[in-house]
Amino acid sequence: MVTLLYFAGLRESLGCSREQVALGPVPTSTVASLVESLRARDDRWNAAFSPGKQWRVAVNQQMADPATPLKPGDEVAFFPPVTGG
Amino acid sequence: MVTLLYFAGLRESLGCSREQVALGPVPTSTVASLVESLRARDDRWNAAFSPGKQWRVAVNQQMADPATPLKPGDEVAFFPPVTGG
Amino acid sequence: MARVRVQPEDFDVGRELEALTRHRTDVGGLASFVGLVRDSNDGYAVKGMTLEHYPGMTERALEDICVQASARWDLIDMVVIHRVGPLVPGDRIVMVGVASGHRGDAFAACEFIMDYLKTRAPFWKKESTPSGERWVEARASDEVAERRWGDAADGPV
Amino acid sequence: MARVRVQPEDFDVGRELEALTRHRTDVGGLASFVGLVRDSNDGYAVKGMTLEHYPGMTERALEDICVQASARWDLIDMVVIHRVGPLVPGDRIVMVGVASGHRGDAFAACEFIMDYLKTRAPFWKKESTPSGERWVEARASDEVAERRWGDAADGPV
Repeated sequence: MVTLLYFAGLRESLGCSREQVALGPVPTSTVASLVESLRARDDRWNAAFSPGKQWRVAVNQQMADPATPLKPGDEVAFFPPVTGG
Repeated sequence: MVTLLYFAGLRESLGCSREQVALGPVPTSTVASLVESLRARDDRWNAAFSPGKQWRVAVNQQMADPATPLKPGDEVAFFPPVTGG
Repeated sequence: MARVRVQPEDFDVGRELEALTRHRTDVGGLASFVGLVRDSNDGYAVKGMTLEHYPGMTERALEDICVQASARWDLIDMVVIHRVGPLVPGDRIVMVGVASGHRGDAFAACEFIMDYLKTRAPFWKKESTPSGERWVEARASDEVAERRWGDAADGPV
Repeated sequence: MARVRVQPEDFDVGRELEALTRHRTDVGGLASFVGLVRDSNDGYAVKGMTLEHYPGMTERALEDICVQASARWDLIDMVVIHRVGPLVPGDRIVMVGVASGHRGDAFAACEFIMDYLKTRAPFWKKESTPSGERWVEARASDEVAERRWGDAADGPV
């Protein structure tokens, strides 16, 4: 299992702030394969993570990218580009 | 007459902070001609304004240079490069 | 060395800066920046905003930015404070203070920390405007400002 | 618009910065710099220093620098305070604060004012060291810092 977190506009459009999901076969699990499984849920999820959308990902609270590998217990956060400061 | 002011290390090495001097023929008076007359005073004045010395000049409280013209009533200040801040 | 805080409360800029130099005689320059809520943005009137963040990662990201600044410049101490929650125009949002032996290092590190914070620290602003609420969009100019510091080789943003 | 002061007394950095933004909601960024007396300089131990200046010209030069900054960047308000007289290590010497709608303008103008002040405002430091007093010499690096802002076409320095 991995913990998924969603923030800001992405949280609002998905209607979800936190969930736990099972990973696919561990050797092939990456952020990209996780996102693919999320997009398969329904049109809303598909649209939120479509290639035209700007989203960012952090794994265990470090900025990551689609190629970042995942393992059970990881905390994966998805969010829009940041706008602090 | 013009008022001459000296600051910081230059004031100390000349032993003078303020004096009044007569200008030369007005149409030809510049900072350069004034400095020439000061250098003619004695060795100390000659050395203080020698070409190897770093000095700055302000005329009427504005940064100036050797070519700046002078007229009666001007306030001319000589000092080392500034070191504030 | 760095002091990083994320909090809903306002902060006292003078006191925070004072803390960077108190009982020290090796600080030659103290550069700081305070960011405030403006009453307009992108042509919208702004009545207020709410700052959301990612607890845990936020502090970690700010600390990481300070570590990177310390590796690039000769710094003595620094502070980064960022508010979260509801704010109104005129409120302080963020402050960065950097103490160094020399002014060039203090200025550069302060601006670097702000530029990195703008593109790497997980905060999001939702503005309240006369026509409703809207999430503020990231600015391309902030990415440009961050890139001028060169590659930090610590992953994408 | 600019507030320029030359004084023997210390100043309250927090209060001065606060004054730049009080009752305003158009300031997005407030950049500041505080310069302090260090306990060493050029390898000498410094026990104290005395700041001499050229009364009248000093204020005029600082005001002129602020006018130049206002012409280059979009600024809302600024303050420049410089102390004169005897100071000891740890004492504040100078502060510059610049309020603007945007952080880039505030940072640039603040650094510009400091760089110009260092080469154009008539202040001179005499340091007290274990081997006696000495006039601080101007640094070539300050001239370099000033020149990167390009020609202001306002005469030599």
